[in-house]
Amino acid sequence: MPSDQERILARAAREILPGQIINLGIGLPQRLFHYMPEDQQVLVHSENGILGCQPLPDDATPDYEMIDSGGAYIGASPGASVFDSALSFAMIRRSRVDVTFMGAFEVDQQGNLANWKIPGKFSPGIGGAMELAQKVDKLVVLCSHNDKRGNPKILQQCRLPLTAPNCVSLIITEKAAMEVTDQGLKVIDIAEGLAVDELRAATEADLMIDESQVGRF
Amino acid sequence: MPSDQERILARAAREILPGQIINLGIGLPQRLFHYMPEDQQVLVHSENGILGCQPLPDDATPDYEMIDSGGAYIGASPGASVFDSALSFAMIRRSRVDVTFMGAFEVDQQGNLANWKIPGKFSPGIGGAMELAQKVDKLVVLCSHNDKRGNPKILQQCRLPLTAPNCVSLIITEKAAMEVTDQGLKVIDIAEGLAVDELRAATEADLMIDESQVGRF
Amino acid sequence: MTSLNKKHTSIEEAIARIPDGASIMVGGFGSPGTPFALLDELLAQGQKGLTLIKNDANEADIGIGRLIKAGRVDRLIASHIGLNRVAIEEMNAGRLAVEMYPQGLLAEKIRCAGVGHPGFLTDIGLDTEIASHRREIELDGRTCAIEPAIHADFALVHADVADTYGNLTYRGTAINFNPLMAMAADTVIAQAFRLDAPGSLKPEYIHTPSAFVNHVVQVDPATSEQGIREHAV
Amino acid sequence: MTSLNKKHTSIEEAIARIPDGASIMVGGFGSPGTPFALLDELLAQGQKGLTLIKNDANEADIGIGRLIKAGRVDRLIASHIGLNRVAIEEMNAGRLAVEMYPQGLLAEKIRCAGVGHPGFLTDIGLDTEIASHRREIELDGRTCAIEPAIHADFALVHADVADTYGNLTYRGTAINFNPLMAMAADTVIAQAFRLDAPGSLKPEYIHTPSAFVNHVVQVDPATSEQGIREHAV
Repeated sequence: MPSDQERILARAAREILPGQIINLGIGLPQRLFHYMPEDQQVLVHSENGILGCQPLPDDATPDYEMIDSGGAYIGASPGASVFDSALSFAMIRRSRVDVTFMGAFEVDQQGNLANWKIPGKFSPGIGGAMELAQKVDKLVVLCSHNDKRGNPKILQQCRLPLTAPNCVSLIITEKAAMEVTDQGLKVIDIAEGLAVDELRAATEADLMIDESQVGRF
Repeated sequence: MPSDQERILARAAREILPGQIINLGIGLPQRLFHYMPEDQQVLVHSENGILGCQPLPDDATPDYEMIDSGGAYIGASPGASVFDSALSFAMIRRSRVDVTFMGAFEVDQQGNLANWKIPGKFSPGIGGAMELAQKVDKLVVLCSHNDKRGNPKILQQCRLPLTAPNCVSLIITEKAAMEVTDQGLKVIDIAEGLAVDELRAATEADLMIDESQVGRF
Repeated sequence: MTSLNKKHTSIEEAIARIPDGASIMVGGFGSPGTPFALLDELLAQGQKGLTLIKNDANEADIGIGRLIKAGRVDRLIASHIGLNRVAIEEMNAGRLAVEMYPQGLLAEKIRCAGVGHPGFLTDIGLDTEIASHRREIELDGRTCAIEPAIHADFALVHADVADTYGNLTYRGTAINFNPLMAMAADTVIAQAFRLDAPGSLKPEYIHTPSAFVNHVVQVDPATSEQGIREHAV
Repeated sequence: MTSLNKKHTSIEEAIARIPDGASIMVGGFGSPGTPFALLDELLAQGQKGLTLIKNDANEADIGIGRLIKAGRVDRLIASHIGLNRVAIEEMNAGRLAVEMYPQGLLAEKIRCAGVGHPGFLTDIGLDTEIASHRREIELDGRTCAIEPAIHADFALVHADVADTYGNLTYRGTAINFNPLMAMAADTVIAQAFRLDAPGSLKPEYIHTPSAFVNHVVQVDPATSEQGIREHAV
C-alpha cells in the first residue's frame, strides 16, 4: 500500500499532460519530479530562473550554479533555458506556466489559498507564491487532509492571510481529489478503502459528492 | 581648407574622451565614425540595440542583420554587445551613454532642442531622439549655423516643438563652438578667419564672447 | 499554451490563424529582425483591417510596407516611419491611423504587456508635446506620466536559430523588438532560419524561452529580404 | 561613468568605494549568483549601517548571512528569508528592519530603477494583505497598485565570465537578480570567475553590457562558497 504522500503524488502526476510547462512548489510538490512519466516532453519551471529543470541522479556531481527554487541541485532537460528573475515572473504573470503544484496551510471551498504566513509565528516572506497562485491558470494544491493535530485543512473559509483569493483549481490530499467549482468543492476521487462519511468527517468544507461518479485512487 | 562639415566633425571629435560610450545621431553625427582617434577604446552605442558598432570597410560584405539606427551596415568593435530595444533605452535613460551627438532644426540659448517635427510639414515620428536628448548628460548639437535660406538656427527661443527642454551642452557649427551655460550661450571657439561681428550677425541667440579666451578651429 | 511538442508547423497553417481585424506586433528595426517570410504569407492570405505594431513601417516595397500599400492596415503604432513614403502619404491622406511613441517608451510599453503588468510610470517627455496625451500623477514628489502597456493578439517575430520547443535566439541587431513582442501577444508565431532539436541551444544563450512561443516555422534565408536586398533601411 | 579601459581593479579597491550607511543590492537566489568574495571583502573592511537588497538572506553562515550576524546590516529588502535563522531572529528582535515583497515584484521594482523609470503598475496581490501598504489607481477601469522602483547606491553582482570592459555573462541559475541589479545601482561592482580581453565574448551572448558596470574584479572559484559548501540553499 502506498504511503499517504505517495498516494498524493501518484494522483497529482495524472494532472500533467504531455508538452506542458509546470511549476513545482517547495516540499511535497517537488517530489513530483520523480512521478512524471518519461518522454512526455514536459518542462519544469522553477521561479529562480530555469525552464526545464530535472533531478540529478544520486551519483552525479552537483553544479553549484544550478539549483531550483527549493534549493536542490538540479540538471537541465533537453530544451531548457535559464533567465533572470524578471523574465521568470513574466512567464508566470503571462500564464505561460500551465500548471503549478503547491502546498497549503489552509485551502477553502471558494478556492482561496493560505500557504505563506501564520501571524505571530511564521512569516519568512512570500517568495514567488503569490504571483504563481494568482496567475497560473491551473493551481493544484497538494497537502495532507488534516494538520498534525487532526484539524481540517480543507475549510469553508480560510482564516490565515491569503496567498491569493479564488486561485485553486484542484485539491489533492491522501483522502480525496476535490475540484473547486462555481458551486463549491466537488469530490472527484476518494482514496481506496475510505468511506464517504469518513471523508466528510475529516473535512470542514462542504463537499459535493456524487457517489456514482466518484473514482478511487 | 576643410569643408564646413569637415570643420564641424573635426571639432566635434575633440569632445570624445578615451573609454567613453557615445551615440551618433542620424546624418552628420554619424560621420563622426570616421573622425574618431584610433585605439581610444570608445564604444559607439546605436539605439536599435548595439554597443560597439563601427563602420564597415568599403570592400566588406555587409551582414544583413547588422545595421545602426541610421540604417547603415556596420561591424562590431572588440567588446561589442547586442541587445533588445528595452535594454538599449535603459542604457540611455540611466545615463550610461556619456555623450550623444545630434543634428538640429533649431537650438536655443537655454539649451532647448528641436529636431523632430515641423508641424504641417514633417512629422515622421520622434524615434529615439527624445530619450537621448533628455537623459544623456552631454548632448552635443552638430548643425549648420544657418538654414538653407540663411536664417539663424541658433535662436533666443526655439519655435518648433521641442525634442527636450534644457538638454544641450554644446553646439558646434561651421562658425563656432558654443557652450550652454546658466548665464547663456558662451562662445568657446570661432572658425578660423571668421570675425566676431560676422558670427553675431549670423546668430539670433545672445552670445557671450570673451575674445581673450576664444579659440579657433 | 501550445504544447511544447506541437509548435513546429507550416508557414501557411501558422498565418492562417490570424483573422481579419487582428492586432499584430511585428519585430524588426528596419530590415534586421523583420519576419519578412511571415509578412509575405500574410499578404498572400489576404487578411485585412489589421492593426500593426512595429518600430517603423519598413520601406514602401518590403515587409509591412507591402501590407500598407495593399490597403490591409487600418492602424499602425510605431516610433518612426520616415523611410516609408507610402505610409506617410497614407497617414496624411487619413487612410492610415498612425499612433507614434518615443522609441524607448514604445519598447517598454510592449515589454510591460509582456511581463503582465498594466502600465508603468515615466518622466520621459514631461515638458514636451507628447505630454498632452497622457495622464500624470505625483509619486514621491515627482511628476510622472502613466504609460499603459501595449498588448496584441499576435506577434510575428524573426529568429536566427530556434528549436522545435520554440526556444529562440536572435543575431546581431535583429534582436531589437523581437524578444519584447514575443512576450506581449496572445499568440506568438516565430520564423527561424534554422530549426534544431530541443537541447541543441545552450540554456544561457536562449533569448526567448519556449514558454512564450506558440508556433515556429522554418524559413529559407534566401526567400527573405535579408538575403536579397541591397540597401539597409 | 567609469571609462571602459579603467574598470578592471582589485577587490580591495572596489569594495573600499562603499561607505558606511550605503544601500547595496546583492545578486543571487540562495547561493548561486551570490558574490561571496565581494561580500567577504565587505565583511573584512568593516562597513556598517548598511541597507541590503537581496532576494533572500543566504544562510546564517555565508554571504550576507555573515554581515547580518556581524551586525553590519540595519535594513534588509528581500522576498524570503526562511533559510536564515539568524536573520529571522534579528528581525523578530527588532534589530534588523526587514521589508518583504513578492519575488516577481521585487525583481520588477529593481529592474524598473534599472531602466530609469520611477515605478510601474500591477494587479498582483490586490486582494491580499500586501495591498494595504500600497497606493492604488484606476487605469482603463481596472484597479492597479503603484509599485515604486527600488534603486541603490551600489550593486554587487556575480558573473561567470566577464571582459575588462565590464561585459558580463552568467551561468545556470546564477543569473537570477544579477542582470537586473547591474542596471539599478549608481555604482556596479562585478566579480567574475574569468576575465578576458574585450572581443572574447560573443556580442549576442552578453547578458549585461559593459555600459552598466563600473568595476570588475576577478575572483578565484576556490575562494567562493560556490566551490566549497556541500549543501545548496
